[in-house]
Amino acid sequence: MRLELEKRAEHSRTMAVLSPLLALVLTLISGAIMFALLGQDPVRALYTFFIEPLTASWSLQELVVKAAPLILIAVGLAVCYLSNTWNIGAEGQFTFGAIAGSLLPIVFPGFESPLTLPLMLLMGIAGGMLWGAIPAFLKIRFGANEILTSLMLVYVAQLFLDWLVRGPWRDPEGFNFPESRLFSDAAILQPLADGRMHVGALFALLAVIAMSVILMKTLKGFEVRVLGQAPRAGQFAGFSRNKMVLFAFLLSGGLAGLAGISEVSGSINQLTPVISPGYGFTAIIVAFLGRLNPIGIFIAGFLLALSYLGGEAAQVSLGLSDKTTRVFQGMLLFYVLACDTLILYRIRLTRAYAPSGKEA
Amino acid sequence: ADKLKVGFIYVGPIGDYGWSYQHNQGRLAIEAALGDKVETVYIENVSEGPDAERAIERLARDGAGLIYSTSFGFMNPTLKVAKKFPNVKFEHATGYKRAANVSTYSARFYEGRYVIGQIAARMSKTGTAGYIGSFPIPEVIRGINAFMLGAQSVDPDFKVKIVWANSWYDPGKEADAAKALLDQGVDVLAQHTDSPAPLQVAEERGAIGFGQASDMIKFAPKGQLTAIVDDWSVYYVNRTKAVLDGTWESTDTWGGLDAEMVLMAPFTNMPEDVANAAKETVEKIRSGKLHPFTGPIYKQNGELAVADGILLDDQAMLGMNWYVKGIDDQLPQ
Amino acid sequence: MTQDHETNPPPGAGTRRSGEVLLEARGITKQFGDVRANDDVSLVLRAGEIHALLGENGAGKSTLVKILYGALEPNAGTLHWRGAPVRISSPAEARALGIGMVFQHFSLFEALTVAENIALALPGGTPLRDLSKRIRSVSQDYGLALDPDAIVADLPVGIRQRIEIVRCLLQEPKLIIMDEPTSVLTPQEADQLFLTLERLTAEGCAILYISHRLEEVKRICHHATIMRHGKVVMECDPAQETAGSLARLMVGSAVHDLKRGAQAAEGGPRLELRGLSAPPDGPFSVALQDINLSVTGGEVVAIAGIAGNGQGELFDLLSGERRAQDSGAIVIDGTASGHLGITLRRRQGCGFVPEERLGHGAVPGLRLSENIVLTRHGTGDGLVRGGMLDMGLARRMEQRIKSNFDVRMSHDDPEARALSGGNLQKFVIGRELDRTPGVLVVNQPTWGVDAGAAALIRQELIDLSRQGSAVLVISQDLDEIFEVADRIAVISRGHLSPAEPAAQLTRERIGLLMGGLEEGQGKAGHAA
Amino acid sequence: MGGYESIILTVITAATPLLLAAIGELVVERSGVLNLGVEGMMIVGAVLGFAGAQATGSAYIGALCALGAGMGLALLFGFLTLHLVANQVATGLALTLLGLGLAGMIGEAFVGQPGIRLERLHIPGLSTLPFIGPVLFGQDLLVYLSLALVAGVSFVLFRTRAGLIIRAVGDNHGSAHALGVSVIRVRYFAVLFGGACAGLAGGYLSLAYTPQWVEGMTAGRGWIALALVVFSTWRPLRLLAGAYLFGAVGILQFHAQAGGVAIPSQFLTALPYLATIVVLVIISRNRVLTRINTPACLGQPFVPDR
Ligand SMILES: Nc1ncnc2c1ncn2[C@@H]1O[C@H](COP(=O)(O)OP(=O)(O)OP(=O)(O)O)[C@@H](O)[C@H]1O
Ligand SMILES: Nc1ncnc2c1ncn2[C@@H]1O[C@H](COP(=O)(O)OP(=O)(O)OP(=O)(O)O)[C@@H](O)[C@H]1O
Ligand SMILES: [Mg+2]
Ligand SMILES: [Mg+2]
Repeated sequence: MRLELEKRAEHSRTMAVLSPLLALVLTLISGAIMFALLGQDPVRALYTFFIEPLTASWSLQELVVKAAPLILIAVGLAVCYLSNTWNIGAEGQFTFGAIAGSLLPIVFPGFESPLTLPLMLLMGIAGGMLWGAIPAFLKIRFGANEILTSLMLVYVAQLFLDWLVRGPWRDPEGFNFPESRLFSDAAILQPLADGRMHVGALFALLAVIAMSVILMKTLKGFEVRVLGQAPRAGQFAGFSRNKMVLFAFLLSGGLAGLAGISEVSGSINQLTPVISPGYGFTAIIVAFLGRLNPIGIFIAGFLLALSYLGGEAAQVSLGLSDKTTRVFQGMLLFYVLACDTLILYRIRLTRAYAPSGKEA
Repeated sequence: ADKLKVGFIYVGPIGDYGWSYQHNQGRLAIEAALGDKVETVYIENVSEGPDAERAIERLARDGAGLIYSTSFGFMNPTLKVAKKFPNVKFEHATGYKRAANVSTYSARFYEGRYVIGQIAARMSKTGTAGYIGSFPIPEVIRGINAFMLGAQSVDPDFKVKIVWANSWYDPGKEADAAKALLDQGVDVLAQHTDSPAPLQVAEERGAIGFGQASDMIKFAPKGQLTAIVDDWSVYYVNRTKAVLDGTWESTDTWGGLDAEMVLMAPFTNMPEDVANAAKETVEKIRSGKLHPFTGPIYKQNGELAVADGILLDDQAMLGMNWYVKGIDDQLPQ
Repeated sequence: MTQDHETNPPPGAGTRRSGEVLLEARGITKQFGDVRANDDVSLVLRAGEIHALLGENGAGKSTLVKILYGALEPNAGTLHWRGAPVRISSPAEARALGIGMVFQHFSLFEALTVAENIALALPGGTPLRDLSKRIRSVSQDYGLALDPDAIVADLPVGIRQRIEIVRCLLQEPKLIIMDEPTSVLTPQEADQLFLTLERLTAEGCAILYISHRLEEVKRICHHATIMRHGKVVMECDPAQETAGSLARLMVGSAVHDLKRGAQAAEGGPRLELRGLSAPPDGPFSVALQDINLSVTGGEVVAIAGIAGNGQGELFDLLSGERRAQDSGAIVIDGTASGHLGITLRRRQGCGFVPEERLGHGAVPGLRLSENIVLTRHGTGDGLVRGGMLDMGLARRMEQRIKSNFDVRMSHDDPEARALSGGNLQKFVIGRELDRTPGVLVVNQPTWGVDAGAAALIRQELIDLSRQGSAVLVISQDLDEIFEVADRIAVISRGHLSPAEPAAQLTRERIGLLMGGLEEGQGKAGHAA
Repeated sequence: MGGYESIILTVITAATPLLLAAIGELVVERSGVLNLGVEGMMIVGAVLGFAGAQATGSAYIGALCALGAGMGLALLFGFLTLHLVANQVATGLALTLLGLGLAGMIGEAFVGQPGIRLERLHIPGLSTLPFIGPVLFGQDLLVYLSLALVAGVSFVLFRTRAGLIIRAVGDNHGSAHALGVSVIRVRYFAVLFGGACAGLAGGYLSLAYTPQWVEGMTAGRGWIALALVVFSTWRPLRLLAGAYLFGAVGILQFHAQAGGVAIPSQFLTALPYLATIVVLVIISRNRVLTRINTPACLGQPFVPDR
């Protein structure tokens, strides 16, 4: 007996729907086993992970807060990956967007007007775009591999932020602690409800809708898919590879920058040395988990956010360690990826071929 | 149900053997001291960014009556959550913002650093120490100044070379920094980063150094002279008792050697007279006879920072961002 | 060349069913999902015999030979080598028995050298340096000269075919399987190959030969097995058949001859090249030297030439995928267009069909309707309005093309990769013809396409020209060129000979032109 | 010890884990597989290396455990990406997540324990020579191994049949399959080799660089190793240069700080990253070389016809 894959002639639409469900079931089973081995009641543990965060308004809002930047960034990254452009530096673009957007409320704290927020958001987008444009430029002009340059620029952006908040942008009333001044109300994205959910979540929603339309319905989206799947055919269609690299980096950088300034303005209300729990990297996982499809990313973003919230709940109410969460997340991802195989392949166990004899 | 739930938020993993590890030791001390009157819970590896507020709120919502948020970066999130939960008591480490239900606490580690500065000056043959900083924040700068003042009290010409690792703990980087310093001719290492790596380097190279956060003698049996130990257990047990007794009030605690929030590990690997001098200094600080930041103290550029005979006040110490004379590093302004 | 082929009698003709039976396949069955690619196929291969395997596209030929070579596993059936049952479960085992194979789609590694490519198919143990020597001598010996140190990416298609063949020869095989080896060769190269085959059979080697070119099968093969829908339908001696009868056997019905019709009344020139030159655009590409050509409405002009002599570069410049340096070097309907991109040229009424169907002419993972958008988004067909796609329209166009050009598919609007090669080619050409382009440039219109489909495509090209369009066909297949072209030019190392009326040209003269006869005449010489 | 020789020693130490992890990944990528899980394999290697040494008292056995740990995770990666043709990028990221979690779990027992250091091999007579003695002859086994691996990989890839097959599989898996090369088997081998190297790199951290276990002690070195592979355009000797360059810039910035260079430390810390970008840009201008060396099938799924 051995495992064999047989390629389907086309993508299976049924499996595209079924495979994530199968993955979820497998994760639940394996999770239950793991929790039982750790001496926990599996049902209670799974409930804590997956259901409890969904039972209260505050945690639902927190779910949105956590998922929004992931989705916003991942949607942009999906365009990169669909067009075969390898931006893995969204974390840097997030950071730089946050820095650029914070320029107004930190350097000109007196500038409080209805224009403050829109300007901040625009500058955040511009900052992310600028940081994304660097690897794009290096790739177009010199052929430098964008995986490497965009990754290296993450560290550079983080160190730059670090220098700013410990140096020139330090809060003058902050006893020289590494933090900027708090933003004034005019510079803060307002909450949407009684919890922490703020207007930034709407950006994520808008981005998902906009990207769905762009990718499915417009020529630009078509261009993205063509250049990603068959660059030579893209050239034949009259699309430019270089322009696409720039477009993808500007778009994903801009969205990451928007996520950055939204987090800073909506959740943190100031610049601090650490403004992201690795959103830019987690978003890569979200993008692939959502199969580079905006709707899929929307779901994946919430799923991953749920596992973070569930992980914290499990630490508190079950005393499960933070590591359990990560192992559990890793497992979930593995199952989802493995089950996606079924979309393009049939799996069968075959007996070894017997040289003689007719049909087996 | 009348158990008090005590929550902890850690910035790192409890396995960092540094800052978060020591706070977790404090949590265990509460459990040991107060037994079944309390239940403790914690969330580790909480990023100081947007996740902090959620983690703290989670503890409050889960019925914690007392919450320790153990990193400076949790300051504003702690205050935000505290506003929403007026009946929950909050203890925030190393911050400066308080509220009716938010206390702040920190430890006067600089007292220990004054002591090790003296030891360094007495033990160094080259008259130069190396100092590995994490980030140039007031806490670390205060430590460097205290170290230098201690050293200058022994040898007015003592030098210190400073490198910044730009990380709280990355053993590899800390080791590299330590090696670079030793290669530049220092023979004593002090560190304000969390891992035992620099000490291990010192041990291997036959140099000496000081442990950080906990007693690291196991990592450098011949190289560690002493260590500045963060000990939160006394404070934690007291404050938790206060909540149980109903006597808790919002305060600002900044305890040092006398409050036993800062401990010195045994003085080893040094001549008896050096050890005795060190013990004497510890005793003087503990009894209040000696204050490390007593004037006259001059800034790098020669400007008088603290007049003769004056004790630098806590407010000025809290936001310290200048070096004392004799340090030739430059701070980002 | 080492031999003068005038003095050799033409090989082939006559049955020689006498040699030792080398390989026998009995009852081979292979199922791919729902497709039964081979259904109870039996075959006997004898030493000293060139055995043709014929069948239309998708008949199951490649599948069968891959099974013989151990690259695929049959679901049922047995193989016998010199009378003894064998199991061939990997190509290595096949090679150990003495079976060599030249693949239909090359199995070469672009980043590796010729010697490394060959070493991979030989058993280990030979140092690369010794191998290089052997490659040099064997390839000289058979008239298939190769530089062992060249990197494959630098080499044109014809040379790549040589590598495959030399790789096979070096294994000193007793049975050689060749899957459509001549589809990329010039007549001269093909003749050279036939000499090689003749020599091999004389040495006692067996050859299993797959080709869609029935004339050459008639010429060189001693025996033929014909497959249809996965089954063997007939065995015969090809010398006794006509090309027409062979085609009928394969398809199961008659293949019609082309209707040329009269050339339309002479229109003005619609596509003109005036001194078009271009430096190589990469280290592995050919420079184009001062190319002049004019195609008028109503005629089909063909460019013949050995693969890798600048056809791809010329196509890219004609289509606008690469811009010309001098905008006046390409004139379309009187407008200087060298500086225009492909979309603008399409808007001028041009249509283009590249050589590579999957990945260049079409995107494998996209549906046919989406592949229509690929070339028609900017042509004012209403597919794009305000940046939005009208997929409903695209689907209607797909239906139209499907029925007009007999594109066969298992269900509606499939992904391009699900189409067989021949059907995809019909689609790709139909997509352009559907617009009735004023100028159509087609590179290798029927590469690897079976006789029935090829006839259909060629007829469409002629018909388009007769409606007043200018049609430029780039092809390596001389049969095809003589079937469709009114005038013929030959490209050789980036030079183009003047186009001459087809009726005035002989195959021999074209062969000489391909070899570089008129290159650079009256112009600056070129570096070799 | 004199100034320069100990600086060189420090650079070697800093570069070795990068080199070990990267040389393994280089082979993996040459075979056409992109495994972004290096960080995860490294950290599990670090913790199990440490555990193995603690349990047996031998750093060498620890190193073997580290190697095995890396291979274990690599096997998981291989099953998903080779057998089930899961997306390699996503699987690699998931592997990192899993590795960090597993390592933390396993490591809980070892926090605060001093480790067992891999001994320096002192070759009598040679290692006491001035300057070159300690640099050339006073290193630990893994340093020599890392250098031997570079030489070995370089030799195997470009001078042997096995290497030819690996490169062929990375260049065109379809052709390789048609010639009867078992693409999946070759890739499993490469992936396992990469895992072994990443595990060893982690082991080097917890057994030689800083003999201790601290959670998260790899601190992003796996990512740097991945970047170095791209930087090297998949060529072992360039990889060696890249790893040492990166190590050197990282060490020299500390010397610059200690020497009193008045540049904010953040900028000095950013130097290695900026230097990598600059050198990459310079290298990339020769596109032909890059093209020939880039494995054409990198990251692409492969399912054999059967
Ligand atoms: N790997 C595969 N999976 C599924 N179906 C396949 C596969 N390979 C071939 N087929 C199918 O098997 C049938 C026979 O294909 P095969 O390639 O053997 O035809 P052929 O006679 O060589 O055609 P051509 O003349 O175009 O080379 C075709 O219908 C094809 O669709
Ligand atoms: N690897 C594969 N997996 C699944 N299906 C395949 C595969 N290869 C080929 N096919 C199927 O084979 C058919 C096309 O086969 P192929 O491209 O070999 O053409 P063909 O049938 O030989 O005819 P043509 O000469 O026109 O190319 C399609 O129906 C396709 O679904
Ligand atoms: Mg075929
Ligand atoms: Mg075919």
